[in-house]
Amino acid sequence: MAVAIEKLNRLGLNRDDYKGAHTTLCAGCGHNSITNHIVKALYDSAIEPHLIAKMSGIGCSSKAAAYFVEHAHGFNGAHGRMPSLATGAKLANRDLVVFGVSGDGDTASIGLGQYCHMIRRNLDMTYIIENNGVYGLTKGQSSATADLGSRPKRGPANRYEQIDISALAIELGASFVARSFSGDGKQLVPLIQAALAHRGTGVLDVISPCVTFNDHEGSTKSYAYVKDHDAPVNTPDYIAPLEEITVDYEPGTGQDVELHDGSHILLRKIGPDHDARDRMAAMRLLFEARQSGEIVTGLLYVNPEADDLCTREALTSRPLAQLPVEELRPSREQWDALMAGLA
Amino acid sequence: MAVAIEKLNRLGLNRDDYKGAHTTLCAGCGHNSITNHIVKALYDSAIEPHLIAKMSGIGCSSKAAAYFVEHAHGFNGAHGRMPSLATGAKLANRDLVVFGVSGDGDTASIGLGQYCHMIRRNLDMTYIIENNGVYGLTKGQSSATADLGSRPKRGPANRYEQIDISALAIELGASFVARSFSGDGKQLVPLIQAALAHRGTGVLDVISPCVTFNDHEGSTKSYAYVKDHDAPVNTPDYIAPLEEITVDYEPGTGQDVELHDGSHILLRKIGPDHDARDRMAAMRLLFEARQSGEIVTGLLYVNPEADDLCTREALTSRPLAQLPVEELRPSREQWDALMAGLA
Amino acid sequence: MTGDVLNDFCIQAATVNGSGSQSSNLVITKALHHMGIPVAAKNVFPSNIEGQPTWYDIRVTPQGYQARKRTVDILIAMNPATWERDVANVRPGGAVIHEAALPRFGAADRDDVSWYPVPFARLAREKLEAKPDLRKYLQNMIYVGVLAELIGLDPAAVEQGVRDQFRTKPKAADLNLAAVQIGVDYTRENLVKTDPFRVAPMDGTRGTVLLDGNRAAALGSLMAGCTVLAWYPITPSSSLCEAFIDYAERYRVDAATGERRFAAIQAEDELAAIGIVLGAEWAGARAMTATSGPGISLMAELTGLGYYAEIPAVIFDIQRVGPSTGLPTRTMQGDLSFVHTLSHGDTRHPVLLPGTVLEVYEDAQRSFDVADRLQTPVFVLSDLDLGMNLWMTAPLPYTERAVDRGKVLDAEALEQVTEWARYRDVDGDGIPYRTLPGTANPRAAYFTRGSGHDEQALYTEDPDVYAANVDRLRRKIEGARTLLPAPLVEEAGNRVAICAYGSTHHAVVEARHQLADHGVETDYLRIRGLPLHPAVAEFIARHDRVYVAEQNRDGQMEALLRQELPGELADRLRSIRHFNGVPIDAEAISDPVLAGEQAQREPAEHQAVDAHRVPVA
Amino acid sequence: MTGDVLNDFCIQAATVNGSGSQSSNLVITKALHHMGIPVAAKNVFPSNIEGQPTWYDIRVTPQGYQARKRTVDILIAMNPATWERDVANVRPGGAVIHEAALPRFGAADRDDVSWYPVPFARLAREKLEAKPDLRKYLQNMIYVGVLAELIGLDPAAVEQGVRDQFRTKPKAADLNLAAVQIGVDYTRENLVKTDPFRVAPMDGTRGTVLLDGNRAAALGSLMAGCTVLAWYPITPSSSLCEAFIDYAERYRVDAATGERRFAAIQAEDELAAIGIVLGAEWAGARAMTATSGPGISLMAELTGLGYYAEIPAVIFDIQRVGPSTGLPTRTMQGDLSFVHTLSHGDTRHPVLLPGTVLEVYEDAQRSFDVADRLQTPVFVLSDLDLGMNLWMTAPLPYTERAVDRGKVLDAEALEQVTEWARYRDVDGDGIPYRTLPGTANPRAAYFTRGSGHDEQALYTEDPDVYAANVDRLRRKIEGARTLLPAPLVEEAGNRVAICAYGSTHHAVVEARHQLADHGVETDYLRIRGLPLHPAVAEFIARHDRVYVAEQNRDGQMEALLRQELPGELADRLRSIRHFNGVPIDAEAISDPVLAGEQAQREPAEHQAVDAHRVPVA
Ligand SMILES: Cc1ncc(C[n+]2csc(CCOP(=O)(O)OP(=O)(O)O)c2C)c(N)n1
Ligand SMILES: Cc1ncc(C[n+]2csc(CCOP(=O)(O)OP(=O)(O)O)c2C)c(N)n1
Ligand code: SF4
Ligand code: SF4
Ligand SMILES: [Mg+2]
Ligand SMILES: [Mg+2]
Repeated sequence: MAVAIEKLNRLGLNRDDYKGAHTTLCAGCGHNSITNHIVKALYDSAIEPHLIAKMSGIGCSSKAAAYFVEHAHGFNGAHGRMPSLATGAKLANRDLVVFGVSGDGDTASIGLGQYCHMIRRNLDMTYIIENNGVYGLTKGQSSATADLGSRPKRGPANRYEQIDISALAIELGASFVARSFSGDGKQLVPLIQAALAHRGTGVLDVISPCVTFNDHEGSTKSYAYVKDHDAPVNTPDYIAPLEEITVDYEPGTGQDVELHDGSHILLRKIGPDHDARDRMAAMRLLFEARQSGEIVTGLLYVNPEADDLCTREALTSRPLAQLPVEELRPSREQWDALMAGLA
Repeated sequence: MAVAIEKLNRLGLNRDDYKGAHTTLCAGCGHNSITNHIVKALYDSAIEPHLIAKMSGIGCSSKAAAYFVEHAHGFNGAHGRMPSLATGAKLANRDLVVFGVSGDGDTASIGLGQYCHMIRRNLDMTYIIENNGVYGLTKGQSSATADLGSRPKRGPANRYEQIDISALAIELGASFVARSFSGDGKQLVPLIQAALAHRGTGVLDVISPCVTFNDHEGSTKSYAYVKDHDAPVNTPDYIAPLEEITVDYEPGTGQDVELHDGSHILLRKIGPDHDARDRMAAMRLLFEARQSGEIVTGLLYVNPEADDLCTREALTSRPLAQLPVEELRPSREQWDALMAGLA
Repeated sequence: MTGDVLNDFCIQAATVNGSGSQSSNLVITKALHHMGIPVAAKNVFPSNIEGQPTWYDIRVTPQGYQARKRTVDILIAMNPATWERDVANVRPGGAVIHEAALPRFGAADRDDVSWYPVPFARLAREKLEAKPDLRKYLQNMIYVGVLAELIGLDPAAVEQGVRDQFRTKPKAADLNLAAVQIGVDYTRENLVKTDPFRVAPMDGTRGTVLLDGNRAAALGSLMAGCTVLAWYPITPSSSLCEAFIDYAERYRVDAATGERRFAAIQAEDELAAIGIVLGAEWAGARAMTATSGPGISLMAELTGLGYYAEIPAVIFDIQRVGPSTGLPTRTMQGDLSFVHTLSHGDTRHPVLLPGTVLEVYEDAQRSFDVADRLQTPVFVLSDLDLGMNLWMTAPLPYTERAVDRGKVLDAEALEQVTEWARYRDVDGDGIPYRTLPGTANPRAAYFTRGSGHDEQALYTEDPDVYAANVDRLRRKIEGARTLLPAPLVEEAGNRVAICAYGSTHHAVVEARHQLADHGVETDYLRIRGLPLHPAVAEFIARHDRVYVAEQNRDGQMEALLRQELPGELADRLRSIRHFNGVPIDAEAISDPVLAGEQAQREPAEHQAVDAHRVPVA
Repeated sequence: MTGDVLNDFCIQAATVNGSGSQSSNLVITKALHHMGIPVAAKNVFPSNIEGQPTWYDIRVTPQGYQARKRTVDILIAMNPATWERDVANVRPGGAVIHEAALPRFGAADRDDVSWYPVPFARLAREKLEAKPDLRKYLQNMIYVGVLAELIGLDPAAVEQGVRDQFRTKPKAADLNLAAVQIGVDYTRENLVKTDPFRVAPMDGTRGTVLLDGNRAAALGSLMAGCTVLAWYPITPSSSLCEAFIDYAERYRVDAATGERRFAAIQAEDELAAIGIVLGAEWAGARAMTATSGPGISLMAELTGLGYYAEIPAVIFDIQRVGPSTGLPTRTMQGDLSFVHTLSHGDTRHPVLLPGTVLEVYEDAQRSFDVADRLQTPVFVLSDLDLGMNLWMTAPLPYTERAVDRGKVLDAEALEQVTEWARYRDVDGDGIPYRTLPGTANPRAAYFTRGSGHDEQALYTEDPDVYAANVDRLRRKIEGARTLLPAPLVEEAGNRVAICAYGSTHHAVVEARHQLADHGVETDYLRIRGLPLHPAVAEFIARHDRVYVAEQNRDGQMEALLRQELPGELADRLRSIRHFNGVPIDAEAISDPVLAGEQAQREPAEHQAVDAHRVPVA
């Protein structure tokens, strides 16, 4: 019997090993495309499935955590509380590759506080916001990333300015912020890989149209709008530490960023000459794009030097979850001295 | 008997009419100074006491709401939830002058989500954060505005970068953001008056040393530090709409901003040539100050054109709380038609 | 045809959500209603947006029963994913209308049902002039025609149903009517009726309308003069808020200026929603929020603030299956005890327990009065079944009644009183007088706080003052016992009774008939509020055994009753629990009651201490 | 001198906080302890930082009673603001040591007490070589000397007390000792003792240490192998977390590398704190948080997630006075029923109820085992009195006991089992087996969710699967009845008994002696956990009347008991409630019991339905 020869990654796994349960999202939903890109990125980066901890909140987007890497543990938590759950998981076992999927409602409304504080702590995780400007799962109310004046399928037009979750992250000192589009796997896959390699919070703000409630004309989160207004600042190529640097494209005008594990992300600049290490430049870029109605995509900002949470907390290199209790108790002598001091 | 002639404000009230209960805060606490500046500002601006709604969260700072304008209603709410309580109060009665006092723990930790969303809605209120980098009332833990490396009186040094609540507000599109220092009444009083005149959220981020837990060397929220590192971008003078513009100082190099009620704030520039209408400039200013360890004070950003919440919601000009129920019910004809449609 | 079953059977449409079947099912429901046939509709839908199994049960019943029925008499099978199980659920002698392409083998190959295969997809493709995606959607309208023809729906009633459904879109109505006709024609030409189910016009719906509880709640709030709504979307409460906004936009916007006499804020979460409500009520507006389980949990802290600082608030809890995210689109009565004492410390909140759409409307209005009168947060407990399903109800009566804003002193009233203290019990009912911010009287101001305060609202840590104040609060809420509606009592001197509350009512009505058929006559007690009305204990004292039926796992009402009743009465209670997320049906009550009564006649075994806590169902 | 009262009286130091009086009071407490005299200290402090009234009660008692006593025998009056009231509280025949400048008129001019005016401010100014602000602080140390001399504290014990207090700062110790000496000298030279109170060494403290419950909880968590602490500051729980951090920094940091074998995260709020705990426990670490009322409210939603997704967690609730912000620095047992069923829907959590510092230590350890064994959040309920006050206790025993991590399958164990399903009840105890993220076995992975799931942890909305799963959860938590400690029972065949839990214990001990003195012999039942142990009902069944004493307004434990007990037993309960925020004292129990027993002997009036719900105290 002829067996199709599948391409295996460094771990000897094929792409199907990174797939998950069958999606229950709407056909055509941007979230499903992102799921595919996640599968490819995890496969390309050859992450051990059993070390992945898939985290999410609540929403259509958050459901997606079940739709990739079936053989990874996953945690579909509570609405807006994924950052804290992920923080605990990483502290307990710093070997885990924490991979989060959230929505704009989940992150920018109910979860905004936790999102900001996760960024402040620079928790080492990949954090994807599947941003559709709408509450998909509760049937189409505007979210806090909806644009001023945008009309949801029912109910009044949105009267409030959007929260720009990328710009917010950069203002808060995030160490890795990229924006992309669910339909642009060529850009998104290497960005996910880079976020995986980055040690710190890798924020990926991915415009992901909701075909059911927010794909109509006038929505800046519709397929049509993004296609027309996407202004990529760079198209990244991700180079894993084990690969040779001599890849099949020209660094040319590129900017090369070395990440924690020795891997590189190489940005081919298409848009304005953006330096992804320059925080103020990133802020300005986003500010100007917002004003002109453009959606800039690409790696907006990265700071590989920032210490992540576990480093700041000086955690032992062994996962806390695996320390035997004997190593966690004071000795009998220490104890007796302690008690003697209380008499 | 000789009676001291007290200066009365436009309403015929004297300054004592704006005082509140006796403080229970520590002697020397920055919050007490701010209370005095609030008293002066409300008196100078001649706000009707009975129209003031004093709002606060929980903390030493939040207690301060009881220490000014005794004859105003006040609401010392729950920790971090003042923005929502204030939102409800303003919606119910848009005639109220909503005046909020919060702390850095109250605003930047537990209340961060509500703070951000209040700004997004541009709720018309004055929102003072008495920022001491510490949790005073719970005895000195570091807050999220504490600087990296700062040592609280007990416990480990703070390992996380501060959240800059002014910069955050500007990033989120706040319409009025100023920073000042509890010890600088000359700067703070006119800023409070301007915030009162501004229609929208007036964020006042006021460094207010905690003498008990965070006034030691090395703390950037100590009296000593602020005195050495204060870099005022402007010294404002507030001119009420009823006063003549021919006052006793020279507009000279100043920037003049007209606020909603026709009042003016006049900024005398001392620091770099800062344009308080330029959002990116304000962001840059704060960013650079943070990097150099400077504390820029003054009016950082103002946008008098931004619509406030009640305007966006197109509320009737009469307070909702005062509408008789007859005006709130459909007519019998409308009702019957409605019911007929359900048969 | 094995007999004639007239106006008394159950139709189940098994479809996938997002396919537009909702319109078809509503057309059927409305057509039946137009024919004067009582109808009860239950939508059992998934927690996602498209492509997952959905069941819509339409029960026709001459008695007007509104509860779910377990039996499926006619299945309309459109969903390949659940096809086999759906067919298996049809009762022997039932009928199956199905997409002809569905394979009839395995469990789906029964010979005790009538089969009506219809090539819906092909018919839509061949006969309908419409865009492909619309065609897919119109397939479902074809089954309306098939069913109509098979059971004898009045074509005029169907047309009216369609026109109701597409009131504002006459062109869409025509297209849908064409689809219905395709079904009718196909049936006439190709199918032979072999099942016994049919309908005939009757006079069972006159003077009734079809309405869901959430819209009734919205209308009640509107009539009560609620001006501030703060909410965060969550199934199954969102439609309440959306309905309020719809109505308010219709009736509360000044035509000339566009100015609005309401504010509806979609908050960033439930903590903010309840915060906005409390802030608005504090400043004198009537305000409300609606949520479900997870939102209730998030409102815990601020609800306690409302209780202790004595601020009115109205919170609708449209209950769904918990704990945690649970089954967001299924129904339950699982929050009862949690909301009643929501928040840390000693708290207790009045809870209204409407059982019908009409009561939802009344209780929505009442809740604002109770909240204002008692100056405290009030919960209205509904559930997904009552809130989101369509119910037959009398039209909601117009209200001209004045509202009770409770003890509010305005500037003028303040002039009249010599002494005023915000938290003083002047009238002996535990209820103090309040003022509103903005009152132009220097004595009006007081300082509200969630921390210790004395009668003057001044901060205090004095132990006696603290204790006296919270004891006053206790007395104040005690007053709710008689302020809330008395229980509904149907009594004929029987020794056995059923006790229920909320939407469980409808299954009880039917269960009592079933029990009577089995020779067990029962009395009925329906509790309408917490804390309990004195009449509750009195009723129980007149009965030997009281079966408490509720839709939760832990018998929450029964537990609350036991807490309050003298032991001798507490021991008369028997707990019946239904907690699988589908609306309770009559048998879920009549079966355990029958079993219990049977056991009663046999000698009782020695009972373990907590035997009564073991679930009966 | 009117008589001799030896080792049995109560000293109250009335000061303002932030004035350093805390050190003085600790020195007195420790000195007494060093003399072998049992001592009980209660700090009644305000919710602010400086300048507000604070009372520190030091009770010396030969019996070793640890409860608060209402009587003040010796007052040390340093606070002008409360001076009159403080003096009024001194019992006739008592003594008042006071700042000489305080004016003795009005209520403060009593002639039935001994007056000891001392010019503290002047003495400090004139006799102490110290900076002015330090001098102010040292004034308080002077009163230690005055008291020592008046009641006869052993100077060596006082010195040891001072040295204990300033262990790491010998220079400060010397300065403080000098201040003490000033007080001693002044007293010798100027005051004549006219009161009867004095101490003499005894042998009542051998083998005991002085420790607060919060430090005991921290040590218990440390010994249990807790590695992740997530918290948000809130009185009175902060000191638990801060103690854990102190100890962990002492015992868990690698001296060579500085690497830490723990993580302590000050979260942004309590929602995040419990989130971090659940995330860490899910990933296999032992994790805990500590909070108080408002924090409990905020943890409601995620605690329900922990319950339903079956994730261990340990939550310490150091109760303070609620509802709302309440009195943050006062004690109460007001969260009992709220935590037990925290979160919407049907939830139920095991609750541990330690009554002594030693039990806090044991229960802290036990809570992690119970959480792991049952895979569910577990609450440890302490309170401000137990948590923040100093208690005499046996030294905490070192633990070498292995911990119970419950049913965890690692990669190897998974190899051994042929079939594994995350939520399957294999052993009949309702407890499934779990795996941890990171387990190197492809079968280890499962998907955790707060929404409906089947045995395989797959998403489902199936009604039967849902119901079966939550019913398993119910059975699982039922198992806690015997997993948690059995109640403490002291029984001698009496018909009357007292039931209590937590810190109320200490008042009961004393109240029973008082009652015996009045001829009422009582048995004693102390409940140590929820859900209730079977022995609780058995005990009640052996008694005619059981007085349930607790520190809340609503009689929460009594209500929980009534829920579960057969009516006949429920009716034997009498509720005693103390809820003013100061720790309960013996009379608060013995008085109502005496009254109740008296009433018992008189013919009972007809009782209203909820008569038993009317607070007795
Ligand atoms: C506490 C709480 N409140 C509300 C909900 C209801 N809810 C479920 S998903 C959701 C919004 C989801 O929006 P988003 O995160 O943008 O995800 P999307 O569906 O658009 O992908 C809400 C409000 C909930 N599950 N929990
Ligand atoms: C829900 C909740 N968590 C914790 C607390 C305890 N608490 C009271 S004040 C405070 C922090 C106050 O800090 P900040 O806002 O900076 O005010 P400051 O005292 O420094 O002026 C905390 C954590 C509380 N009251 N409520
Ligand atoms: S509703 Fe929108 S977000 Fe949700 S699955 Fe459908 S397309 Fe995607
Ligand atoms: S503790 Fe600090 S913040 Fe609080 S009152 Fe004292 S000085 Fe002010
Ligand atoms: Mg979304
Ligand atoms: Mg602070």
